Amino acid sequence: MLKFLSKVGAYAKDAVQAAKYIGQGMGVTFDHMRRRPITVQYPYEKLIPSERFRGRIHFEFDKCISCEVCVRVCPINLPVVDYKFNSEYKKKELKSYSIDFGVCIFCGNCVEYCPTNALSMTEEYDLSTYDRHELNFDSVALGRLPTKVTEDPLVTPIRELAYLPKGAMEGHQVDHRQRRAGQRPEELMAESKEGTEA
Amino acid sequence: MVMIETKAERMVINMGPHHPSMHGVLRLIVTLDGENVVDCEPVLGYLHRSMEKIAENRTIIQYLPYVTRWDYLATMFTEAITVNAPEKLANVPVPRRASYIRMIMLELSRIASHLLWLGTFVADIGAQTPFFYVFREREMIYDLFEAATGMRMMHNYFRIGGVAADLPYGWVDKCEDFCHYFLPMVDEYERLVTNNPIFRRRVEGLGTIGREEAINWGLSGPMLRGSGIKWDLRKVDHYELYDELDWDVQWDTGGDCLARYFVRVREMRESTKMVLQCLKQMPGGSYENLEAQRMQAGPKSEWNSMDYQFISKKPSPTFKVPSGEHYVRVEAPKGELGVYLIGEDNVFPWRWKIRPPGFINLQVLPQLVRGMKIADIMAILGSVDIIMGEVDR
Amino acid sequence: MNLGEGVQVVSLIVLAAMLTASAMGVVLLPSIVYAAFLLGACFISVAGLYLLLNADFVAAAQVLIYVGAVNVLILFAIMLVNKRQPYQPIKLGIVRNIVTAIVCVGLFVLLSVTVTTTEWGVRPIASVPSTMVKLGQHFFTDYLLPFELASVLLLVALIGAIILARREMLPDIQPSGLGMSENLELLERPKEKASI
Amino acid sequence: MGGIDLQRSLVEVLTGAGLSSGAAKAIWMPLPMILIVLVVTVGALVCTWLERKISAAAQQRIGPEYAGPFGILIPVADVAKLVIKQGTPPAKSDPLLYTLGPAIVFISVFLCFLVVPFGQNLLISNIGTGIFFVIAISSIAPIGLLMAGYASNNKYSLLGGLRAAAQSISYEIPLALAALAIAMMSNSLSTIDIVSQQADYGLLSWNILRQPIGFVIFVIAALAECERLPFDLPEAEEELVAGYQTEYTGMRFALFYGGSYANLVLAGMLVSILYLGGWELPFPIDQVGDMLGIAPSTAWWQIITAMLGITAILLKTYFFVFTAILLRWSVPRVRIDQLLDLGWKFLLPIGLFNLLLTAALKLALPSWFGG
Amino acid sequence: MTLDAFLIIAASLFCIGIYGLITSRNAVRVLMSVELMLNAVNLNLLAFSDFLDSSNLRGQVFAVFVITVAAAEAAVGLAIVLSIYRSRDTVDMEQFNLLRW
Repeated sequence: MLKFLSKVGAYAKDAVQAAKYIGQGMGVTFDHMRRRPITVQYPYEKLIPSERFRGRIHFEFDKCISCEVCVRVCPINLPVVDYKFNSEYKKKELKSYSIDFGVCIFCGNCVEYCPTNALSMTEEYDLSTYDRHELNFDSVALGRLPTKVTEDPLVTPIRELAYLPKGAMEGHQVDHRQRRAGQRPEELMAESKEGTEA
Repeated sequence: MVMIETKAERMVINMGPHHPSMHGVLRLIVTLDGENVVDCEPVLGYLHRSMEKIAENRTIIQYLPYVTRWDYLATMFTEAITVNAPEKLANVPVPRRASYIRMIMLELSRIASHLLWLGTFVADIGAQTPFFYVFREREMIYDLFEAATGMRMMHNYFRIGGVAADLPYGWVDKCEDFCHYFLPMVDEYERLVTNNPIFRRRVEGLGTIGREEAINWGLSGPMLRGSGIKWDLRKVDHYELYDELDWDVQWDTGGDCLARYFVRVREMRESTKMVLQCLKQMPGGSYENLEAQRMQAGPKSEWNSMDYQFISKKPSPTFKVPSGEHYVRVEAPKGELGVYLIGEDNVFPWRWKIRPPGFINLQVLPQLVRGMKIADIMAILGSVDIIMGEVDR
Repeated sequence: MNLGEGVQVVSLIVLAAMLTASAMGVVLLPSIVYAAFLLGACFISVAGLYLLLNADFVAAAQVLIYVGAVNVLILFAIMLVNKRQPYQPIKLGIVRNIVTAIVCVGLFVLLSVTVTTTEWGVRPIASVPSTMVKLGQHFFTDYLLPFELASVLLLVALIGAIILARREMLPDIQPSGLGMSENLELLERPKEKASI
Repeated sequence: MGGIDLQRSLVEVLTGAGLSSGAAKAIWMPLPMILIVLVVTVGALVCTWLERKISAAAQQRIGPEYAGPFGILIPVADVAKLVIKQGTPPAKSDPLLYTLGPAIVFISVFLCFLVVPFGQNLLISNIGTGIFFVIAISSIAPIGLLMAGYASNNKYSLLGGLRAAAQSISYEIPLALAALAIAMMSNSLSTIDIVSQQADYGLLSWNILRQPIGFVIFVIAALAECERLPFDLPEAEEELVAGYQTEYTGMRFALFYGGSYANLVLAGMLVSILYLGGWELPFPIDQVGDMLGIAPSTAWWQIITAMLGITAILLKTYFFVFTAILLRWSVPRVRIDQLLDLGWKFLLPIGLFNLLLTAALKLALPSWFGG
Repeated sequence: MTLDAFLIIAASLFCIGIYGLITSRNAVRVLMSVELMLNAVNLNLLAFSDFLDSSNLRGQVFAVFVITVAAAEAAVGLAIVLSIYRSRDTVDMEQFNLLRW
């Protein structure tokens, strides 16, 4: 009888414990109900792409020397470099340059290895068209610059974590013009100068 | 009114490739006896993209953007192994700063991977909400990645002999912020999940793998450590500069899904501590090495010392994989990620064999689920932590 | 019930039609699953008839036990053992059915004649405030013994059903590995074909 | 007591306008039914909205935002979309049963509201079997689920249907036992009597204080009957894709969807009627009226109490709904064997014990436990 | 609305049940036919109770007992059918010859 009772007691304890832990879990979810939503309402709010963001590629026609390094470092040899060898000046003359962004994976190898920095990355990432052939950008289309998120009047720009001031964890609560964490080079210079002077 | 338990007809049910909880495109052909699983046969290959053959037709630089598609949740590790293999073969040293940056990135990536694992694992058992919480933290890690590498997932950041770029200014501060923010969040997950009686009853004693068994199946990573084996390649192989950090291998002796859960949660905490240590200890200097190791300051300047100068801007795209063969591995969040590389003094590797941890850990699945209930398939599969990208390659 | 006479007659006719049709369906339909679902309809229309007979408690019990439990149980059993294979024909099957049908119709005619010719001592319907109170009084006074016996019967049936349907704890004499392998073969991918 | 009798007033108005009393009654008859169906539908739609908003809030999201203020119109959009959507029965399905299944589920849930009161006189019929009727009718739903599962010609659906049937059979018993203890205390199965028995001392006389064990059993069993998350095995997404609903779209799916939320509302109302004092306020309103010196038969006072009553029962119901939703987004799902274990090995014995305890207390303390 | 109507309905249900009981080859359908017959009996009981004994309602008491027995019968019957199915792999009544000699 006593054994049975102790068993019942243990069982009841178990049940109470279970209720306690379920309540604790519900406490966590309940606590979240008062926190600010962290989602970004995309077309109205946009994250500011980082400085190194690899968006659609920008191309400067005049800088290109038709060396074709971009083709060689591209995983699929995607850029099309059409040039003609001018025997008079012993130089390559670029006729057209195009990248098909329907195929490009934005790995950034071409930008990284371009010897004359003719290629660079923009912050444009929403390339959407009804016809995938429209994504095949020629040198004119590649030369266009996208609208900056920060300059678009219809959009509330929001900073990503790495660009927030020290201590701030959420882009919604920080004005995007506030200074980001870390010291600027000139500050470092001043600091080191002070250090050497002292 | 009785529940009659009967031997019903065997039902062969096809789970996947588009079943909600098959983690992508895994297909399981499950033979059921009522609610009990009699047999289970995984069918793979729905995401096969010839990753190994592609590697044989690319220079390392060209191949680097591909590798983040193996295990697209622990991206830094695939890049690490892709540069480590030629580095080891060509004996290219890595500057200390680059190595520290790599360690930070790897540990952040491990946290991201374990976070997503936590979300899907708990979602597989039925709790949807932690999934959103882990995404909150994971997004922060990806923000950090984006600031440093330019992309959230497909970083293309590691280079032979270093990394592609130094950390941007302010990054270290924000990374530290994240680490301090993250530890209480793990406590929160644990409050929500760990002691929940339903969760406990669903995973405790489920999918148990013993010590011997785990070794015999060739398991690695948390699967192995959850079975009571203290085996971590970071300690075993001494790669990068992990020896300079103060950390412990996280392990558990249960061998069941709960043990694997504990191992992963503890690894997240441990990784956070390691990142903090790295940030504190990070030395200055160069972030990349050149395969040529040219010196400007004269023959007496020492490698990695302050007056050692680097000339060229980039590792050349014509880097040649020297002839020879070897096997290099790193401790990825899912287990031992290895590459068996054969070079023949060419820009292309002659053979590039990948040892994905998920593929080898997945083999044990049919044995674990046999005799369990249908719902347990999801719990066990979730605890194995597979990514079809690397299983099928 | 405080419905008008006309409403009662109409509902009686409707319920009777439903009942007969669904009962015929239960017996005659080739598909056993349909038969089982029709059995549910049959039970529900019987419950409707009970309501017409001022037996609301029994009607609810009918729905709860017959529809909610017995019928679900039957459906459960059918879906578990639903073997879609034709039965072996037996000789004289049709003859048997016809003879049975004739006997049944004869029985029905006999019963109907008896019913209509017998003088039932029909008394005016006394209105009982609550059938449930009345039933409860019966159960706990003059019908206490049968009530207790019924509960014992239910218990025995429960235990009996569990024991009958329970899985054997020990595997059969046949070694399970051998016996199972044939069953485990996957329907869509036979092993020998997969190896080619 | 007594409150306002809408039926009598309407009939009086109509007969005053020159109609015969029979015709007036005939006009009255369909009104409460339509009203209840409308109210329940709206209640279920509000539930779906709450489900989205609460889950969003618990997950630090916003949830529906643009359809009306706070996305309040999103259920309307849902319904409109589902009604317009083409229903596509799968190949080789059984078209008749495929359509009939959701209808049976839907009808059985809405039939239950026949005896659920929103206020003293706000119910369609106060039949003597009351709560027993609800339990009996709601036991029809598994037939519809089995039908849907079988007719879909899909193994996931079949498994889901079988699970639904097993689950609802096993949890009906604890549910009935818990309700039985209440019936024992209030000496009646009628929902009206059950509430009026809790009316005397406001909050102190609610059944939750006298029946805490029964309350826990009832809530667990009600959640299981509604197939809400810790017990939503029949439609477990991770296991059975969507269980018996896997092959359903369009209007047929809307029936399942609406039915399940109406069922949640039903469970909430039953909990508030059985345990939380129904439309009674936490303080005895009649005594307040006495204190203020208002005669209970004053018309405006009656209207105020009726309004307060409806608000009270709706608040209680939606408190239960809120808890159920928050619970759904906090806990994982149990396994089928654990579910049946919980039902048969935990709730059933506890329910029987509770019944025994109630009977004993009723004999020992008749003044407190409805002698 | 007379007693005769209810009795005739019950009689028809009973006869249908008998027909099903004899001709069905599926064991589960045999069980269903038995349930039909029990329902017919119940209907009779309730009709008598209402028309002949409306102050005492003894027919309803009996009907409740019959329902109890029917539930027990269904449970045990299905258990038997399932255990036979398990050993014989069929539910065909013609092949149930366990008790033949």
